Amino acid sequence: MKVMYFAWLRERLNRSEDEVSPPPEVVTVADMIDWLAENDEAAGLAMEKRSLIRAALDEEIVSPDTPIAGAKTLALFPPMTGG
Amino acid sequence: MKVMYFAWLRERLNRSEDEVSPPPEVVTVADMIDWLAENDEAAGLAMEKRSLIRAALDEEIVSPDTPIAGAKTLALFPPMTGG
Amino acid sequence: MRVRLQADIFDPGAETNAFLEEAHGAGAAVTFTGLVRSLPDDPIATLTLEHYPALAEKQIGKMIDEAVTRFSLMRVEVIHRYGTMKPGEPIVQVMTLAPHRRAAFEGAEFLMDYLKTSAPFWKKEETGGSDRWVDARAEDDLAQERWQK
Amino acid sequence: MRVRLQADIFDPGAETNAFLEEAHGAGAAVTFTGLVRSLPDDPIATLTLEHYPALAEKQIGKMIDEAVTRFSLMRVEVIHRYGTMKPGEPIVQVMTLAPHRRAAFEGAEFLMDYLKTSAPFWKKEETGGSDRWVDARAEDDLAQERWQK
Repeated sequence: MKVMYFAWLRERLNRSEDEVSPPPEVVTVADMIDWLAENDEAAGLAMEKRSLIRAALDEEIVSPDTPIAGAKTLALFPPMTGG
Repeated sequence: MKVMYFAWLRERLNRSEDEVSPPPEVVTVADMIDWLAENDEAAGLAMEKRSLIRAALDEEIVSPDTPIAGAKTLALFPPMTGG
Repeated sequence: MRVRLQADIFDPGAETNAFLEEAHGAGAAVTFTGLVRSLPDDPIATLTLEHYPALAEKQIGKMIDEAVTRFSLMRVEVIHRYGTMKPGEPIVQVMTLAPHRRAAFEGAEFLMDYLKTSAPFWKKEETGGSDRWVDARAEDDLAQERWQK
Repeated sequence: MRVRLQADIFDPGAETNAFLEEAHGAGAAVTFTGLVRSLPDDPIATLTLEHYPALAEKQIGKMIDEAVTRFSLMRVEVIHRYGTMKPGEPIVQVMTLAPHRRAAFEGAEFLMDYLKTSAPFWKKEETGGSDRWVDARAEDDLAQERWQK
């Protein structure tokens, strides 16, 4: 599965994406964020405030409890500031 | 005193202004409209529905109870449809 | 020049660009353009606007002062035509400039609501053979009243 | 084309004129232009917008569909830039066309409120030596929430 990062999340991780293979107990978007944070110190620090992390699954904005099964791309990013 | 007419009021009277000298008992804008209506059949018909007549005294929109003393110009017109 | 009354047609986009040239660091600009409407179920041939020039200029000037104070606008411009125009042509344009979008939107809406009910213009629609003076709409009175404090 | 995402600067007035070319007999057009702000007490050198292209196009498309249905708009266009831009330059432009003014204004405000909170763009201000990512504003969340039925 591809994980994309944007804005300050991308800057703090110093990369714009990862290719990951989470274990089967990682079921939801929230699980995935926890798993990424546990396995990478930079990710752990950057995503410490979970309330500041938004997610899109296969180009669809989703809530943290959304299951990731079958999705090809997860994007993680701060609150949007468009317009 | 000059009285100006606009829009369908001007069309129904077939003139855009009058020069008038109302008697002293004509005190307010409403009195003036009554006096004009009494002294001219076309004006009487055109201004029959008083609620459709708006007024401006010396380029200031006013209510019917405004005194006309000292004013040079009274404009009478239907509800405005600008914009 | 904050108020311009003219018979000639104007170029909506060129007016917006000229207005934006002095943007003073603002973040938001709104342009409202009113066009001569002609919908399939209510087609018109031409629209003629009669106006009372001196009063129109004065009334619109007052509305602009009120809008600038009330919404802290950085700049406002109003262009209003009179005379005869064809469907699709611009009749009126209101432009507002503000630090943030809410003020720019509200300022433009406020001005349009006031122009509809309190600027001395009268519209006459010519449809084929017959002419008719456009009635004031109760809806426009209500729209104006909502701004009254 | 209802959504245009581009790095290049655009000409606000020319876009409005192109939009108005197919006015379909409409009576009201609103153009909102968002500019790179730089106020005296908070000057910036440049603004950079990062975005997620595929999601941005999809999200804005959805917002437009919703606005068209909700306000019975005749036409909508959204232009949104990304990349680095200077103070005074346009960032975003929303254009709406409707039979009457209320719908054109509300449609444009609705779209701007949604773009602020739900379009995947992230703003970074460069002020002299230092950079800072612009925080999402609670005010923008509230502005968006007022449209929720």
